[in-house]
Amino acid sequence: MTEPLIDPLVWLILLPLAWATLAFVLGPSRGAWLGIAGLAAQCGLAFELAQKVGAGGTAVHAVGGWGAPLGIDLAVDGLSAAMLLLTQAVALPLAIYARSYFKADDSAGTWFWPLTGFLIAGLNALFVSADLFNIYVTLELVGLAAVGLVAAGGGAQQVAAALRYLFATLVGSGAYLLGVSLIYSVYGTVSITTLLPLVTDDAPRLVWIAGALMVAGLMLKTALFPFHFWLPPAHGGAPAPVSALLSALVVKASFYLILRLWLGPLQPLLSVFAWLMALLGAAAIFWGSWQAIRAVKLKRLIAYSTVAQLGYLFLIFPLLAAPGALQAGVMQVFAHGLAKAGMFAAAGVLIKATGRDTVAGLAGAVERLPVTMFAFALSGMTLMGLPPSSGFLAKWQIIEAALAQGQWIIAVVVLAGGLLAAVYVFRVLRQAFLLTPASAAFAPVSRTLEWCAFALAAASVLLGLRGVELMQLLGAGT
Amino acid sequence: MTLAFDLLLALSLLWCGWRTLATPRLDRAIVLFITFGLLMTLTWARLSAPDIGLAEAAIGAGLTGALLLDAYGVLRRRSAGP
Amino acid sequence: MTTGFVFALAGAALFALGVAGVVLIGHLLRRILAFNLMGSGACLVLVGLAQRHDLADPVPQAMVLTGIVVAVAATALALALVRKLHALTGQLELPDDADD
Amino acid sequence: MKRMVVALVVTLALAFVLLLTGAMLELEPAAIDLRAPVSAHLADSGVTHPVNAVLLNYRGYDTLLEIAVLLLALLAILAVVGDAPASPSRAAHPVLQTLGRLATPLMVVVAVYLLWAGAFRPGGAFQAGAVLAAAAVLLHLVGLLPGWSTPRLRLRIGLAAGFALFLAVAAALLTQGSLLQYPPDAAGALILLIESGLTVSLALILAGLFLFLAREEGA
Repeated sequence: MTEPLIDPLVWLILLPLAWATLAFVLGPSRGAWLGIAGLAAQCGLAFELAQKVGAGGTAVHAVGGWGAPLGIDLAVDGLSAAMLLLTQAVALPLAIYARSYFKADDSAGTWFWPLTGFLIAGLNALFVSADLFNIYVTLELVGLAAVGLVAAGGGAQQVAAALRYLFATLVGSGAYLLGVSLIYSVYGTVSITTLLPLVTDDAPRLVWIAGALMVAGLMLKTALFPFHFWLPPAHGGAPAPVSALLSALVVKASFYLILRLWLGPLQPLLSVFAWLMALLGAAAIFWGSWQAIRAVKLKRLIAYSTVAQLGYLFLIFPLLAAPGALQAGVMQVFAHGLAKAGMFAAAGVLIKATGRDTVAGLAGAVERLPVTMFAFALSGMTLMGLPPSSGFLAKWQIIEAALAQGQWIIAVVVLAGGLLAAVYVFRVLRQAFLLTPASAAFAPVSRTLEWCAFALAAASVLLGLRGVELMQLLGAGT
Repeated sequence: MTLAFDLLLALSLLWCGWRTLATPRLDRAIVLFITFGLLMTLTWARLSAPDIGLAEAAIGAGLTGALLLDAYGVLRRRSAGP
Repeated sequence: MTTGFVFALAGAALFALGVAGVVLIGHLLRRILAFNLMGSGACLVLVGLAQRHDLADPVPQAMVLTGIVVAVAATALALALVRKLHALTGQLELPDDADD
Repeated sequence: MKRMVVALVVTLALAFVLLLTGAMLELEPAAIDLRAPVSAHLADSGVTHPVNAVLLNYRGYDTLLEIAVLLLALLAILAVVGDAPASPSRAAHPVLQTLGRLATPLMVVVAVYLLWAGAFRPGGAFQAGAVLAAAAVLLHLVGLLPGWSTPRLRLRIGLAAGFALFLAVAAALLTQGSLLQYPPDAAGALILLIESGLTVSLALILAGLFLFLAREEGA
């Protein structure tokens, strides 16, 4: 039993809410240090919580002291502790990056800090919530913050991308809300823990519809093919630190929820859809990779790569009977989260230096910005799944789980996806290795930006060597 | 008798919602939407939820309606202007 | 047929109408209206179905109050974006995704 | 092509409604009835009106996050519209202005009543804040209150104060054992404190949703 006053679980929600509000009141432009200090503290809290969960199973906090089903429970198991860890670990370097990225007079930069604070608070609250309706509120918190970040200070294209994203995310949470309404009407509660023993495979048809609505809404928010249409303009058009946050963390939140429902109360119902999910995942891998291979703009390429990499997450659903599949999925969440944050951060440096967002403009980048290109290559290694990166570990585990259950077709998809990823990553690298053309002018770029990108990319590779700890954490309390 | 009233109210809600989306003129659509909000207020009263009724009237119909009308006015002025 | 049930049915229809509207309508202001219809529909299902025996239930009522506030927040943000888009481009529909 | 898409979506929507209706008709009584615990703990909740007991006590955490959503939406709007000068409000007919001047104090009285009434009957911070916001919008429409430009420190404090107060109380109550755990004998007073703060900030935020937009942006 922890002293409630210092319960890390609660402070992971309160702290970002507090610094976001403070950043707004003190003037949005003064938020940088508040945000960085807050995120550093949150990193410590997330580590503490992960250790606690790793040692003792789960942590539960009954808000208001009522306990479910009357009150709202917050609960942390290995899966949510891992997601919290990833969120803080990705957000802190990106915050340091963002402080150098936005110039003092950049209107997008002034609003970045309060909006990011609310975004992180929403994500943390989502990962620890054990109440379906409360999760709806956190989904809206995350969604509106993300839309605000995409639109902030932007031109027509960014505003249009933000609107597209807003409608997608609102329809997604609307479908989720209707699903929650139906669940409440059947069982009289929205607490996940209370629902767990109540939902059986002979549940009334209404529960099936509810499950389908909730998962469909969340798929729209995760941008699973064919619901990916909103992602490339939003992630490709936003400022680099925002793209990194959105690709690394925000789309993972709705995936986490699908997984939570799938492994939790809706397990008896959803398993029939497992192959549909895997099919869409495979389609996402091929379609996203193909678009990335054809993309003209650098950030578009990376955004389409996100569409493809999200596909892997859905390949695990038919395999979930084996314990390795869940671990593979979470490892992929980590691998892609760190690598994609690093890659967007590197792309931000390249765009600042070359002054334009095209793959063609990268000629000479290796010579002028070796650290950044090295970061890009390391991230690319993780995305392709080369050893010893965490991406390799994730893909290898999926293949292993697939072969163990005789589903070789999934293994083939994973291998093919890795090859396609190699094509678009090498397309960028090849261009960057070209000699600097005489006409090219590289603007000087802050070292902080380069090293933040490098740190994230390196972490995505090094995690492959320390995967065991993560697996142990996942094993706790699930 | 109350059932008849409820059915009538439910049908008016649907009709109003449908016309909001289908009517060709935007200003009419917004007025229909505000009417829809007022019908919703009545509905919440029928569902013995006066709290929601108050909130719907003030926020749903009132504030949202004002926001929509203001946006409509600005967009029209801008399109008509120089 | 109880009052709650009648309005739950109406809510289901409104939700479907709203989703169809958001998907099919290009005009952004009308899309916002459609989104609001969808939200109202979900709220009606929540309260109506929970009160299908015509006994007031405060829990879904409180949830709907939350839902209404969230909906107005989303609507205001959407309107701000639409007005900005119109100021920048003069358009009231989303342009085709530029570089695909 | 377009026609086919319309036909497909409409068919799907109709099928969905039919499916849902059919499933609704099969409903049996819910496994859990929360009405009993809601009323059983009403005496300890600090208010006697069940909906507000759920909203501010049992599920007060939802409400805390919901205020965060509202504040966040306002921030996002400010981030979108950027720095534009406030438009002067157009002066309306003097009769309307007089009406506006007369209506405002009346609406303030109504708001205070709603706030106070929330403890034991329909009403509360949301409704009170919405009425105050409506008063501000009305004043703007008759030309007595200009649209707002980028908020200064004082206004920013006002916008955030309600949420900050709620957050601070929620955190302070951790000493009681968990987040937002009101001690039964102080619950009424604490809820009233939170609601008073929320009323002011909600009024400013809801009015802000309107008044920050009520200017010619960009162009």
